[in-house]
Amino acid sequence: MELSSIFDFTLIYATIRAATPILFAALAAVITQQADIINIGTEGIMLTGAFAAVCVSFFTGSWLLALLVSMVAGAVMSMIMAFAHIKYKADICAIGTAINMLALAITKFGIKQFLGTTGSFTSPKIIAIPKLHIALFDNNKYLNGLFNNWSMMEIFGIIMVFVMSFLLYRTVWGLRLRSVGRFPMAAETAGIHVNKMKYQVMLISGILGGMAGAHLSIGYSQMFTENMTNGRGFMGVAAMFFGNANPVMAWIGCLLFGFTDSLGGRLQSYGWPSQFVLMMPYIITIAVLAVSLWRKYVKEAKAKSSLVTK
Amino acid sequence: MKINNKYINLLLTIVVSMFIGAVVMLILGYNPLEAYFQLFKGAFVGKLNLGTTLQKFVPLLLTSIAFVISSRVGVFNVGVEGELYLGAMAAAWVGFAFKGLPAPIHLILCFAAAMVVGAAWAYIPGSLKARLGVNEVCVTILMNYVAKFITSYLVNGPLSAKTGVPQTPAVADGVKLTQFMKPSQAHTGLFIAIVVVVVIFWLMSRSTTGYKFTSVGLNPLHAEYVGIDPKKTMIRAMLLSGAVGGIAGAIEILGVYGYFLDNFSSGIAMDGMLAALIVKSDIKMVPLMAFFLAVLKSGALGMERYTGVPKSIVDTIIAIFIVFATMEALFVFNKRRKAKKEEQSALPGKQN
Amino acid sequence: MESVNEYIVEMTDIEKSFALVKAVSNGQFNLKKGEIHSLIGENGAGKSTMMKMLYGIYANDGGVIKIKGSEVTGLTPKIAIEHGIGMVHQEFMLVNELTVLENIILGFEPKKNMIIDFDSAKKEIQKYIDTYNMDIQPNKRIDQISVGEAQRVEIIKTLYRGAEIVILDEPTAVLTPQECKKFFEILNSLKADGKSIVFISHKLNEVMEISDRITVMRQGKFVDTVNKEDTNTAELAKMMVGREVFLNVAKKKAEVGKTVLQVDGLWTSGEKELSKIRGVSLDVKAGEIVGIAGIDGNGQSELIEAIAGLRKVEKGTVKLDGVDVTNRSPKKIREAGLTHIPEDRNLRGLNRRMTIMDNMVAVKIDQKPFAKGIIQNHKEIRSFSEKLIEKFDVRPRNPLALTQALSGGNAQKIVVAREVDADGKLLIASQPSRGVDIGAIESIRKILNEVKANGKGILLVSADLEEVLSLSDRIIVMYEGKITGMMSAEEANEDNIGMLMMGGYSEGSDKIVQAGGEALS
Amino acid sequence: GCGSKSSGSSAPAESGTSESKAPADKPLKVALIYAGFLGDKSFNDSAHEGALRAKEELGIELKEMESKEPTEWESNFVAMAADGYDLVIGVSTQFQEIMTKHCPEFPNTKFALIDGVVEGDNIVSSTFAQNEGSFLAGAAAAMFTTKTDIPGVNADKTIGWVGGMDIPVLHDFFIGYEQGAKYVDPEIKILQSFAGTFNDPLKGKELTIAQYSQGADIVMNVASGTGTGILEAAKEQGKFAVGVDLNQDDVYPGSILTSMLKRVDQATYLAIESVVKGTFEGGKTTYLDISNGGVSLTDMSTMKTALGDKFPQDILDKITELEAKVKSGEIKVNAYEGFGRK
Ligand SMILES: Nc1ncnc2c1ncn2[C@@H]1O[C@H](COP(=O)(O)OP(=O)(O)OP(=O)(O)O)[C@@H](O)[C@H]1O
Ligand SMILES: Nc1ncnc2c1ncn2[C@@H]1O[C@H](COP(=O)(O)OP(=O)(O)OP(=O)(O)O)[C@@H](O)[C@H]1O
Ligand SMILES: [Mg+2]
Ligand SMILES: [Mg+2]
Repeated sequence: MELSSIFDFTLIYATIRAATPILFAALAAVITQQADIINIGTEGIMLTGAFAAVCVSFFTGSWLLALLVSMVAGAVMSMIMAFAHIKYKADICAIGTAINMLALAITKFGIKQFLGTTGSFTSPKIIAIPKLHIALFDNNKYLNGLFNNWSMMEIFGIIMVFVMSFLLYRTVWGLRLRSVGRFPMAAETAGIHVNKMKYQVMLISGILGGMAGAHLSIGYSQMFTENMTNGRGFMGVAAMFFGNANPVMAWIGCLLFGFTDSLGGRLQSYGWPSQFVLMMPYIITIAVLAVSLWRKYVKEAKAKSSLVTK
Repeated sequence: MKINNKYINLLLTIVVSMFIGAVVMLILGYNPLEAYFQLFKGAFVGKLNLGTTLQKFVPLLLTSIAFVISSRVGVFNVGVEGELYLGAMAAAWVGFAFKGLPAPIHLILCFAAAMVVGAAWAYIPGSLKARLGVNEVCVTILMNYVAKFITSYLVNGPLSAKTGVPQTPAVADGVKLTQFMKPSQAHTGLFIAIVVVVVIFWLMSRSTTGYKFTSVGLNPLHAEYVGIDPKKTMIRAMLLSGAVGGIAGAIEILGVYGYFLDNFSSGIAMDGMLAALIVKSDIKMVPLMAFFLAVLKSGALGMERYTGVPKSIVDTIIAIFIVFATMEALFVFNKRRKAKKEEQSALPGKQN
Repeated sequence: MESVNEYIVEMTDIEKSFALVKAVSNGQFNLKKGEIHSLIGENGAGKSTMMKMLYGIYANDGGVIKIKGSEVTGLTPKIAIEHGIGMVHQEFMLVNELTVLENIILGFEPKKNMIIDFDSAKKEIQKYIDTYNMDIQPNKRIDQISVGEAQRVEIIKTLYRGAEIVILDEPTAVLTPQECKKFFEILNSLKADGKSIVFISHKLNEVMEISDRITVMRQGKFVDTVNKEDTNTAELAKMMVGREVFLNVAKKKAEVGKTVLQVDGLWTSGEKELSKIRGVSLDVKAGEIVGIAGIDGNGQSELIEAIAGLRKVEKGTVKLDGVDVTNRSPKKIREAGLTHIPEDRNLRGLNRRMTIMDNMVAVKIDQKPFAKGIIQNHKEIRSFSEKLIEKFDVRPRNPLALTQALSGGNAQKIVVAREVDADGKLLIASQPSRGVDIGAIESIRKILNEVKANGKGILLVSADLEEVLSLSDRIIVMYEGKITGMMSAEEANEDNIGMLMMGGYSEGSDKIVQAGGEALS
Repeated sequence: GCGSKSSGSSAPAESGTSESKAPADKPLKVALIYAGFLGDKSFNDSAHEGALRAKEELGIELKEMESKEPTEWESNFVAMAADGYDLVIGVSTQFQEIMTKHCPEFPNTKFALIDGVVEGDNIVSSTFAQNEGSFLAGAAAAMFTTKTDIPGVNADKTIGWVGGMDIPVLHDFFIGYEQGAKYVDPEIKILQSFAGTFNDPLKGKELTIAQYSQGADIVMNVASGTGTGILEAAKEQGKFAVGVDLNQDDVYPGSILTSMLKRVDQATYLAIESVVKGTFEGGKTTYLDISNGGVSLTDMSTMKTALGDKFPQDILDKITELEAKVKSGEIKVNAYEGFGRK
């Protein structure tokens, strides 16, 4: 086995690539979690977004319009959730799961109805979200491999991590949101409309989820396949929990997963049993989470101990 | 009074979702009356149809109960799917590897193995949560993938039947659960499931175990102070939940297939979890909701078989059904909803 | 002089029902500008509900609310705030995960573009800190500050929002005497600045000390509004409860028996540096009440938790009735004879979402006749709790009611009933009458004395010095996780105990703290 | 390419509404039960194509039932058999057990199993020599990877292979592929990955890109729905792929060297035809291999057009040669445990 061809510099960009779809889903989950809403429906929102993006891109040839429509589609799905949950007291996880089923069903229906095929759809007429190509890097193998041809969405995902951190921890809105999620009564008595905030975050979450979908279907690839999200929405929720609803930490979770996943793809080529390689990213993510919390636990216990003087 | 309301609400919700489903079908140019007739027929009329409903009901019921058990102690166990897979694999292995044992003992061994393996699997997220506070939703989502890959490895590797299909050798005939209502796949696992549910129901409402689960779930600090170990209790509930998940897997294998088939459950436990969530883990309502989902699923098959309504539309209508079924307060009239909200919001907020 | 216009708030014929209870049926309340107006009444009398209606949290079912002379309807907290009303709630409305500063500005954040302008917020807040001499640390997170500080944060929060009318719902329940004194200074300077203050309290001497006028409520109804000059504590108590109240139960000496609790050189972890217990030794004998006095947060909670098995003992031993129970499970320690009224009834004492019946039996859940094996006997549990409900006068009498629906006093009675009935060798009573009305205080004190008379040992912890003094046979003072003094009740008085609580020395104490922290016998 | 072909799939579903009290010369009623969904652009779609051809040419009445839930396969199968269909076809190895169990219960119904063998008087079976087809694909890939004058091809003697789930039949594919490649050049390195799923094109794409970054320049797709991603990776990275099951050459013209055809459509058509023509022979197993055209490679015409005169004609020649050798038995292609001629 050649380590050099496994731990190759292309692994870095591969990690980003594998992490980005999950990252968008994770951010969609982070923002609602801040208002104490577990957005299990990310999966369905993404799928709807992916479908809408492919349709619009195929019929209009405009990726920008496609991206916008996918955001709207995601928002529609999330607003159904928000409405059911906030107004009609649906259990958030139940409505989330239901939304996932609905998205699966309507996209399946839509692919037949609008695209006239079944299962999956690809066409050269699908216009992709552009990739950033810097001609200057072309001649350098490393620069080219590392930084060239990033999808706009991959860059945007990273930007979003910081935008969201800024929103949550620096702005008025973020402060209010955090109070809504942690102690709604306190927010209510400060004159904040708790439900309004909840609708707002669901809307943002839907938009992000829609973008995540568009990234899948017209960014990372140019196709739509039934259930093409394949659990990436759920992985996003897991990453959100991994990062304890903090955008940067959730991003780290996504990168960790993306890295081990990409690494696994390379290891398999050398005859490692596929199932073990494929389960590795999941196990490593759990292990890292457990170890980091264990360390925190030990640290806190030490800080509290009477036998230790500061 | 209050209980009656719950059932009436559920009924009204179903009626509304049917109405909306009908509108959708009309728009798309299908005859809703015929479709619903076939849905009904597909779920209830004839041995095959009714049998299919019952057969689908069993794993839904057990997995939703497994979810309810853990939610009693405040653990959101998304991992029932993994427990189901591994329990199924354990039952299948015992079923084919120990041929020649007396059937009753063999059967008990199959179930015991499934329960132990399911429980052991659930122990991981349970103890991580209890001891380190690792979020169980995250861990169980990830562990489901791991469980699936483990069974996939076994069924394609060491435990493969080597027939070209990814499956284990068939279990001994003695441990197969008798099928009835042939040609459907309904089987006596139904009665095992009902017994399990009754036992769990009794355990939750009439035993100190149930009391301890509830106590820890509602206020772990209080539980600790009165002498109930919250960590131990949480782990015990997860063990029980895992064991029930394992039983669900064992019943599927011994009742439906007779061998472990790779990937046999396409999200059974997710549907079970959905059933539990819709009724907010109310243990009395869970069997009803599980049955309702089973009816929908097998009715959908009928609708697909005997009407021109294509599968994708059938799926859409079922999904719309479920979306509406989740809305608890759909029929709580405006004024009462407001009162309800006020009462809820007046409780001291969640301050973790 | 009594012209209508001088009232800044008028609430007349207010009614409010919840699903099951009529919380307020005839509420009257008028507030003058620049006065401190106390609202008193038993637990569940409807005081908080009245004020929550004024603050727009609940809508009133009937009656009229006027602010500055004009009627207002459809109040929400936001509108109330705009009308200059601020409220400090009985349960603090502070978000644990946020900083003090963030909590204060929440909802009224100064901003520069989109970003919160923390600097100008800090400056603004510093103004209040200086004006009223309120000591707070804006950058700490709420879960890192003391209760007293949280209280001040709540007040600054209302001032920051521009409140002219400040409602304080039982602000002193959690304060030590020293903190309380300081708090009253703040109230007086607020009043001097022309603010109008509503003060809800159960402590009648405080009410007499601070108020201009006093309104009494009983069972949701208005009883009377009186001027402070025209009344006294006994009369107020009578108005509240509807009968005479005797708080100062005569201290009866019981026969002191063998040692039931022996703590030796105990070290245990602490939530804060100052509350870490470092080498505490004490003992409690059968038939005596040992009171622990001290300012909240000096390790009392940690000490009790360590004794009760709820916190790991890092060094030292705990013996209960001669049995070493150091670091045993809470269950085992209870089996060895511990009963325990915890300091926070909502957090530990009760499972608020379980029924009265389930709470009553919580510590005996595995015992006969309530369970055989794992099978519960609901009939026995029910009749048992009905008996206790009757004996301890818990209202409502319904064993199936959820405890979250009960008023503070009744909730506390359930805890007391359960623990006293459990019949252990030692009873730890931590803040037994916190937030409880005067009628309930009376009965709880009576019960504690009975327990002592029955030959049990009691370890009493209270932030209320008056309570410690009036109940204890022996008094231990804690400061920064160590014992600074121990004396008999006869020797103790507010002054020498108060000194020790602040970390000073007292002539009366027979134990002196050494540099290492180990108390010498 | 294939997308548009299956657009007619809604038609048969509608025709399934059984207005059954028809006269005696009613068309033959045929039901296809899938272990999965249509639209996989490979196995299932191929069977569907065969059925559509039969419908057009033989005038049958067609009903198709799709499901990904194993418990539904059985009930769908039984329901169709019980519902009076003349011929019920199980389109997957997965129906082996189900048919063994249920076919005897319906002695008057005829059954066919595609891609597996079941004994029974009323059943015909068909299996495929996917190892033989893959052998050719492996040989083609091994030759292709050294044609450095084609842009995108490097000098490394490395080729790739990406599968869906790690199940036995895929190993049968791989064994042939490996043998074919080594036959051409014993020094060749073959990268093998499984996506662990048959319906995650993005995962397939990622694995393929990983193999490209490890020196492969041509990757074989054996991944059903996941495979769409493999093909897309080839196009996007300017590298190459080999298609599977159906002719996938024109999905991305110029990126797909050839496709290994597994004539599921042919097997389906033949089964239906035998019933229509009355030649149905219960218990017979058709083994579709290179010699009867059941498996083969495409003629690479799409690639030829795309590459123009850069197209390496020697590959085609070599394939023709190898085909003959396999047919004649000169080359014996290995099979995975449980596969091969029975
Ligand atoms: N050190 C011991 N000596 C004797 N018996 C013991 C000991 N520890 C436990 N037991 C007994 O073993 C059984 C189970 O022990 P344990 O104390 O763990 O009870 P538990 O069921 O865990 O209680 P909980 O569920 O409240 O934590 C009980 O009957 C208990 O009395
Ligand atoms: N949100 C609510 N839902 C139902 N009942 C309530 C609610 N809030 C208060 N109550 C009930 O209304 C009555 C009055 O309660 P309130 O809180 O006003 O009493 P209080 O005078 O403030 O008592 P305390 O001194 O214990 O704080 C009580 O019986 C209480 O149980
Ligand atoms: Mg109150
Ligand atoms: Mg090469």
